[in-house]
Amino acid sequence: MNREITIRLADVAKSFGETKALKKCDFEAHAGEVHAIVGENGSGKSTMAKIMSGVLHPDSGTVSILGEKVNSPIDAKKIGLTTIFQEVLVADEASVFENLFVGRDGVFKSQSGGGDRRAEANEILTRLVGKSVDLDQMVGGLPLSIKQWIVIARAMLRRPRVLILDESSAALDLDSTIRLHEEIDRLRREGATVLIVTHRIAELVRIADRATILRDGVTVGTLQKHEITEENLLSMMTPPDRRASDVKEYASKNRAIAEVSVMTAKNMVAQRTSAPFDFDLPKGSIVGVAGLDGQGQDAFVRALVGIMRPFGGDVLVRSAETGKMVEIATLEDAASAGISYVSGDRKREGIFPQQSIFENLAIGVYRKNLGPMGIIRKPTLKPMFKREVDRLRIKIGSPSNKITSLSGGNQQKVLIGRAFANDPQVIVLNDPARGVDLGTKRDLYRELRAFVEKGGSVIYLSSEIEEFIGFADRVDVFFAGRLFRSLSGDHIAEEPILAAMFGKSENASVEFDLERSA
Amino acid sequence: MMSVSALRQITHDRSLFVPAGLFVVLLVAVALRGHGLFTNNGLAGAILVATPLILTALAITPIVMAGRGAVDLSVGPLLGFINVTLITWLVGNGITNPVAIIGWAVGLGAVFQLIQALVIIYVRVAPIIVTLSGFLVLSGLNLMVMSRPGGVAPDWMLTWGAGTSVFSPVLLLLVAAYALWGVLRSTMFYRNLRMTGADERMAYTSGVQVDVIRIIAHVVGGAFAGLAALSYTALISSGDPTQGSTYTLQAVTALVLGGASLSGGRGGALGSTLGAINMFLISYLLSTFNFGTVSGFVTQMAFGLILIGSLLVNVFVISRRSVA
Amino acid sequence: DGVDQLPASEKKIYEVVDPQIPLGASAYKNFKPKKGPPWKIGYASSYAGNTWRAAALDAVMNDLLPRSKVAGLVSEVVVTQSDLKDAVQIQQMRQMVDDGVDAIIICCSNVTALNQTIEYAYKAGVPVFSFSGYVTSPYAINGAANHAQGGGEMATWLAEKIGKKGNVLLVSGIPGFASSDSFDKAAKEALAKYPDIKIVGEVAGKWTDQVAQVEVQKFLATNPTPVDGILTQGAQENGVLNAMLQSGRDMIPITLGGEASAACYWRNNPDWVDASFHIWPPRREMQQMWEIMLRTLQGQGPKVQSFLRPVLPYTIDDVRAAIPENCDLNSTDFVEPTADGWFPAAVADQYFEHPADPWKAATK
Amino acid sequence: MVTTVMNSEISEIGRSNALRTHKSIWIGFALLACLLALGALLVPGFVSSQNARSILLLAAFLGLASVGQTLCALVGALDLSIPYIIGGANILLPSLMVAGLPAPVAMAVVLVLGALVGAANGALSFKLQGQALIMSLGVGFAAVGAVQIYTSLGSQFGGTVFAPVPVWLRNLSAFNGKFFGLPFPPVIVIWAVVAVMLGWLMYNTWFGRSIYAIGGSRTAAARLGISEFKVWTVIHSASGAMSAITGMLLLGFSGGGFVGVGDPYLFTTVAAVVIGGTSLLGGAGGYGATVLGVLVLTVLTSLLVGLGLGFPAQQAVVGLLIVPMVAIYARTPHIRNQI
Ligand SMILES: Nc1ncnc2c1ncn2[C@@H]1O[C@H](COP(=O)(O)OP(=O)(O)OP(=O)(O)O)[C@@H](O)[C@H]1O
Ligand SMILES: Nc1ncnc2c1ncn2[C@@H]1O[C@H](COP(=O)(O)OP(=O)(O)OP(=O)(O)O)[C@@H](O)[C@H]1O
Ligand SMILES: [Mg+2]
Ligand SMILES: [Mg+2]
Repeated sequence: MNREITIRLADVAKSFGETKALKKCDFEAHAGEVHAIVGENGSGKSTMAKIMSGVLHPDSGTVSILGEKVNSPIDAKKIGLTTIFQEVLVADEASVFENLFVGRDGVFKSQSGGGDRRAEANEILTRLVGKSVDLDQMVGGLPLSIKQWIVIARAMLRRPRVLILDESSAALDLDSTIRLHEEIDRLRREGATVLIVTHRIAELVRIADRATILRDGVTVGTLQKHEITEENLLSMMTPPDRRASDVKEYASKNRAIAEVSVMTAKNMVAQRTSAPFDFDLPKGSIVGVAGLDGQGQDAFVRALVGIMRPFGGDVLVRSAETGKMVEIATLEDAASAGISYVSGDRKREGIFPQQSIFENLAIGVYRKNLGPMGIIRKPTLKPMFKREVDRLRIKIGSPSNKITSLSGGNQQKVLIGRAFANDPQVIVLNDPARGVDLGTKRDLYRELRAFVEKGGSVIYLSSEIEEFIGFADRVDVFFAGRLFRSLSGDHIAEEPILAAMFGKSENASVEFDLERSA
Repeated sequence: MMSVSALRQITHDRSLFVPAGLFVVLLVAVALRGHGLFTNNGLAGAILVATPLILTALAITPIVMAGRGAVDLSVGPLLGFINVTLITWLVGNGITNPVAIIGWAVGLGAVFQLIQALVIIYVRVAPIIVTLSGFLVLSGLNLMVMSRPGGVAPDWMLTWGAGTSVFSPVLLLLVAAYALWGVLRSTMFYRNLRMTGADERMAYTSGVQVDVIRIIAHVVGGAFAGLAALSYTALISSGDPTQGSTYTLQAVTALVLGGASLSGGRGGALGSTLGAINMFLISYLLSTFNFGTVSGFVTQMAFGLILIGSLLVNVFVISRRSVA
Repeated sequence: DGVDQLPASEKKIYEVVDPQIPLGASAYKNFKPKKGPPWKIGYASSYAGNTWRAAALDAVMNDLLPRSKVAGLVSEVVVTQSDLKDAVQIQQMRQMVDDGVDAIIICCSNVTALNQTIEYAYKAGVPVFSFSGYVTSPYAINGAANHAQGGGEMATWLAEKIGKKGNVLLVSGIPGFASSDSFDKAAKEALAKYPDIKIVGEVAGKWTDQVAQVEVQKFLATNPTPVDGILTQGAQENGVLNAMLQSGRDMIPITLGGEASAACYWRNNPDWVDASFHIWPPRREMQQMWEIMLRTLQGQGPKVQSFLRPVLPYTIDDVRAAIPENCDLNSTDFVEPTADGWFPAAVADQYFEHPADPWKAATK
Repeated sequence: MVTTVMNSEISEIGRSNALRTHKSIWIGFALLACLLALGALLVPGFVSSQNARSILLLAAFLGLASVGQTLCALVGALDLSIPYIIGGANILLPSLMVAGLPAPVAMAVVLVLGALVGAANGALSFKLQGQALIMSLGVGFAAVGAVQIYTSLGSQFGGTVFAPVPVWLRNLSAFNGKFFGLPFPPVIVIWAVVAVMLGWLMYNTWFGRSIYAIGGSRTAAARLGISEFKVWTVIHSASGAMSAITGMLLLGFSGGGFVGVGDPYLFTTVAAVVIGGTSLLGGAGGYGATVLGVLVLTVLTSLLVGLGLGFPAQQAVVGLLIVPMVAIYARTPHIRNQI
C-alpha cells in the first residue's frame, strides 16, 4: 500500500470569537486510505474539514495538503482536493447538469478536459442514484437524497486526489450508503485519500481504515482498523467524567403492547400510485418506521401530522378529552389533538436562527397559553422552560443567547424540548438523530422511554436500523409506498428489518453483502 | 442570426414565455390601433425613447443575476450623475471629443459600480442597502453638480436625438451593449454568474471566484449604465439632475417583467430587453387612447394592473415548470 | 429682425428678459400648414397635479375648443400628460406628430430637453407652441407672460413693502422649468439691489399649494430665524399663506399672483398688502397661446419666436370686483385679467406679418 | 453523560434581551445623542421647544408611515406601495368629504380601503415573494391611479383636491395644534401610543411572535401551524391602513389634498428601518429600532438644515450615513463563515 502522507495538520487551532473550535489538532492521512474523523457534536470535525479545504484559515499551526498550502477552495481545486460539506449545497434554480459542473472552469475560459461532459455526468449519476436522472431538470424540485447524490457526483466527477465527506451519508438510506461506499472504495484503490466524518458507528467500522478522534477541539488519538469499536470510540470521544453511564438505560423492557390505539390510519395511500394500507399506534408504545429512501415512509409520517394530505384514506386520533377518534387533516388538527412533530432537518424545519434559545423552545407552547386578543400568558413559560432544559439535559449558557450558539445536537434537543413542552399524547419524530452524537441520542431515547411509560406514544422514523434495536416496541417497514411489514419482539433485529426494507419475504436471506465494500 | 438564437432561447427558457407573449399581444394591439409605430419615423422614435430604459434594464441585469437580492437602486441616479457631469464638467469646460465623452460615461459608470461592488464584497453590507445609499448620495450629488436642467449636449450628439432614422447612433449604443453581452455570454462568465447568483456558497466552495464574478458583473453593469446615460443625454440633448432617478424603478420593473428573479440566478439580456420594450409599448398603447384629462391617471392605473397581471401569469408559468 | 420688428410699445416688454429666451425671428414667418382647417391639435402637458394646470386645460376644453369648433377651425384636441418625465413627453409628442396632428401645444416644460423633438415636429410640418415658459429651440413659438419681469417687479414690490431691509424667503416653482427659473433669476437680481435684504432660504413649491405649504412649514419650523417677507411664485401663494397662518408667527407680506383663495384672504384683510400681480393667469395665457397658434396655422406669419406679455399689477379694488365678499378661502379659481385685457387683438396684430382675425370662421 | 448547566437565571427574557443583543439600539442611541449635542453646539435655536416640537411632528409622520415598512421588513418584504397609498388617502378623504360624507365616515372609508388595498398587496406579494418589491409597486400604481380617476370624475381635480379641512383634523397635525391645551400637536401623542402599543404587541402576542418566526424560518414557522399567507396579508393590510392614516393626518398638515405628499416616503421609510437596525432580510429588529431610526433621520435633517445645507446635501449625507451605520451592526458574515 502506498504510504505517502498526503495530509498533515500540525498543532492547528481555530477560534470563533470566544469559542475555541479547534485547540490542538494534529492529523495525518495517507494516500490510499479511508480515514474517519470522529467526535461528538461540536468537537470540531467540520471546522477541521473546512480548514483543510481552504474555506477557513487556521489561527495557528500548519496545514499541508499534498505538500501545498490551501488558502481557498480555488487552491483546493487546483491541487485536486474536493470536499462535500455537511450542508447539501446545490442551486435550486439551476439544472442538474449545471450543478454538477459548477466551478470546473475559469472565470472566462472553459477548462475543457476533453471528453463529453454530459455522457460522463449521465454515467456517474446513473451509477450513484441507481437510475438515470434528467440532466436538464431544475434541481429545486428534487428530493433531498437526489440533491445529496448530485453533490457527491460533483465531487466524484473531479476525480479528486483527496476527498473529504462531512456527514454525507446522513441524508442517504442504507442501500444508497452502500453504493457510496463502493465509490469510496474505488477511490481508495486508485490511491486517493478519503476522509469521512460520520456519526454512524456501523458505517465507520465497515469502511474506515483508520479513525482519528476529536474531543473538544483536540485530536486525542488515531485508531487502526482493528481497534475501531464502539467502546473504544466512545471512551475516546467522551470526556472521562461523562463516561460512566448505563448504556441500556433507555432499553425497551419488552413489555406487552396495550390494546388501545391512539392513532389509526385506514386505507392510507402514501404515494400517488401505491397500494392502500392500515396503520395503528397502540397507546404507550414506541413504533419505529423504517424504509429505504423514497418508499413512502416520509410521506406517511408527514401525513400523520397534517403537513400534507395523503393521496387516500384518513388519519384518526383519539381525542384526549372525549376519548373519541377525530380526523386529522391539517397541522392545526394535529396540534389540537396533542400530536407533536420533530423534524430531523432542524436547519430548515426546526430552528429560528435569529431568536434566543428560550424563544425557540417556548414558541411551541405559546398557542396553548393565549389570553384574550392572542396575548401570550408569559408567567407559565419560565417553569416550563426550566423543566424541559433539565429533562433533556440541554447544555445552554443563558436562555437569551441565540439558538445558533448551541451545537447541532443541543439545538436538536431544544426542538425536542419544544415537542415535549406541549404535553403531547403522541410525539412523531422524523429522523431526529440525524447527525447527532451518541450521547445526545441516548438522552433522547431515555426521555422517549420515560414518556411512553407515562402513557405517551411515539412514532420514530429513522434511517439507521441500529436505532430501533432494543428501543422500539414495533418496527413498521415501508416498501413500495406502503406499510410492508410490522416487526416486533425478537424480529426487531438487523436481518429481518433489512429483509423487509428490500421487500423480501420474512424468511429469505438478505442477498447483498454488507461486507462487500470493506 | 440574432433573432434565431433569440427564438431558441425563448422556446427553451420558460421564464421568457410571459414577456414574449406580452410582447406579441402588445404589438398586435398597437398595430390594431393603427398608429404610426411601424413606420421608419415611428420605429426610429421608439428606439430613441426606449433605448435609455432598455440599457438601464441591461445595466442592472448582471448585478441582479449575481444574487444576494442585489436590486440595484442606484442605477437611475447613476444615469443622472453621468449625464450631469458629462454636460457640466466636460462639455461645460469645452471637452466635446467623442472619445472623451464616451470614455467618461462608460468609465464613470464602471468605476461607480466597481466601488459599490467593493463595498458589497469587503464591507459586507447587503447590496440593497449599499445601493439605497448610492441612490441617496447620487441623487444629492446630481443636484449639487447641476441644480436644474440645462446645458447642451455636444454638437455631434445633437443629431442623435433626431430620431428620424432607424439606423441611428443610438441604435449603435444598443448594439454595442448586446455585443459586449454576447461576448460575455459565450464565455464561462455567464454560467459562473448564474451559479453565483443561484447559490453563492455552492459556487464559492466549488471553486468559482465569486468575488471576481461579482466585480465583473458590477463593472459590466456600470458600463451599460454609461451607455444608457449616453442614450439618455442624446434623447434630451442636455443635462437633467433629477429625471435619471425615475429610471431606477422603471428598470427594476422592466427586469421583473422580463422574467428575471430579483433573488438572483435567473435572468438575461433578452428578458430585460423584452421587459423594457413591453413597458414602452404599454405606454405607447395607452397614449393612443384619448383619455382626456384623466389620461395620466388611467395610464398609471393600467400600468399597475398590467404589471400585477403579468407577474401573476409569470408565477404560474414558472412554478408549473418546477413542479413538472 | 425678430423683436426689432415690433413697435416700440411692445419692444418695451422685452427690456427685462431671461437672457436665454430666444428673441430672434420666427421660423414660421412663411409657414403654411399641411392642410386647411379644421385642424387637429395636440396638447402635451408635463403635469396635471395642480389647480393652475387644471384651469389651463379647462380653458382649452370648455372655452377655446368649443369656440374653435363652431368656427370650423379645430376638430379635435388630443391631451397627454407626462408626469414630469421628459422621456415620456418626448414620446407623446412624437406620437402626436406621427398620428398627424397639425400643431402641438406644450406646457411649461424643460428648456432644452424637447428641442430635438420640436425639430422633428417642425420637419414634419407641425409647429410647436410652448405655453407659459419658453424652450430654446428655434423651431418653437413661445408665448407667456414675461416671467423675468414679473420676478423683478414682485421682488421690488416686496423689498419696498418690508422697508428695504430684512429676511426674505424665496418660494420658487419647479426648478429647471423655464418660467420658474426666469422668475427666480430676475427676482434675485432685483433683491440684490437692496443690500440690507437677505434671502434666508429657498424652497420649491412646485406651483402646488399643498407642496408650497408643506415646504414653507418645514422651513419655518426648522429655522428659528425671523422672516420679514415671502417672495413666492404664482399658483402656490395660498399654500404659503396657510403655512404662515399655521406657524403661529405674525403675518408678513407675501407676493400674490392670481389665486382666488389668497385673494379672498386679502379681501378680508385689506391692509395686509397693497398690490398683486397677474403673473401667469392660466386661462389668459392659454388663450394667448391658442390665438397665436390659430394665426400661425392660418399663415399669418408670426414675427417673433417669443410672445411675451407684461405682468399686470392689480389692486384690492380689482379683487373686490372679481370675487364676492363671502368668498371661498379654499377656492381653486384664479383672478384673471378680462378676456381682452391680456393679449388684445390690436396688439396681437402687430406681431404678425399678415394679421387677420383668428376667429373668423373658416371658409371651406 | 451530559451535565446540566443551568446557572443563569431565566429572567428578563423579553425586551431587555433585545436590548442586550441588539447592538444597533445602543449605536442608535449614541448617534442620536451625538447629533443632539452637535445641534446644540452648532446651531443657534436648536435646543428650543419650538424645534423639538417640529422635529417630533415631522418624525411622527415618518414614524407612522414606517410602521408598515418595519413589519414588512421583518418578514423579508419591502412595501413600495406606501407612498401611493398615503397620496391616495390624502386626496380621497377631502373628495369624499366634498361628496358629502361626514368626516368620521369618510375617514373610516379611507381607512378600510387602505387596509383592503394593503391586504390585496399582501396576498399578491405573497404569491411572488421574490418579486414582492415590484408587486407592491404595481398595486400602489393601480390604487393611486384609481383614486385619481375617481377624484377627477365630474370635477377638475386630479392630483389635488381642495376641501375645507375640519378644524379638529387640522389641529391633530398642524404645528400649532394643541393637545388638551398643551402646545404640541396630538399626532405626536398618536405616534407615541402606536409605538408603545406596537412594541408591546410584537413581543407579547402570538401574532407578533409569528411575524418573527416567519422572518426567521418560513418552513419552521409552517411546521408550527403559522400561516405565512395570513401573516403576509395581515401585515400588508396593516401597512396599508397605517399609510392611509398617515395620508389623512398629512391632510391636516398640508391643508389640502395632494397626491404627491407620499413621495418622500418611498425611500425614507426604508432608510429609517435600515438605520434603526431592522434587517431587510427578516427575522431581526423591530419597531422600537425603527423609532430610533426615524428620530436619527429627522434630527439629522434638522441639524443639516440648521447648518445651512440644502436638500441635495442633506440627501447625500443621509446616504453616506447608511453604509457605515449598517456596517457597524449588521455586516453579513464572510462567505467562509456561512458554509
Ligand atoms: N462559523 C462559526 N462561528 C462561530 N462558531 C463556530 C463556527 N463554526 C463552528 N463554530 C464552533 O466551533 C465548534 C466546532 O464546530 P464544528 O462544526 O467543527 O463541530 P462538529 O464537530 O462538526 O460538530 P457536528 O458533529 O455537530 O457537526 C462548535 O462548538 C461551534 O461553537
Ligand atoms: N455562523 C455561525 N455562527 C455561530 N456559530 C456557528 C455558526 N455556524 C456554525 N456554528 C456553530 O457550529 C456548531 C456546529 O456547526 P454545524 O454547522 O456543523 O452544526 P450543525 O450542522 O447544526 O450540527 P450537526 O449537523 O453536527 O448536528 C454549532 O455549535 C453552531 O452553533
Ligand atoms: Mg460537523
Ligand atoms: Mg455540525
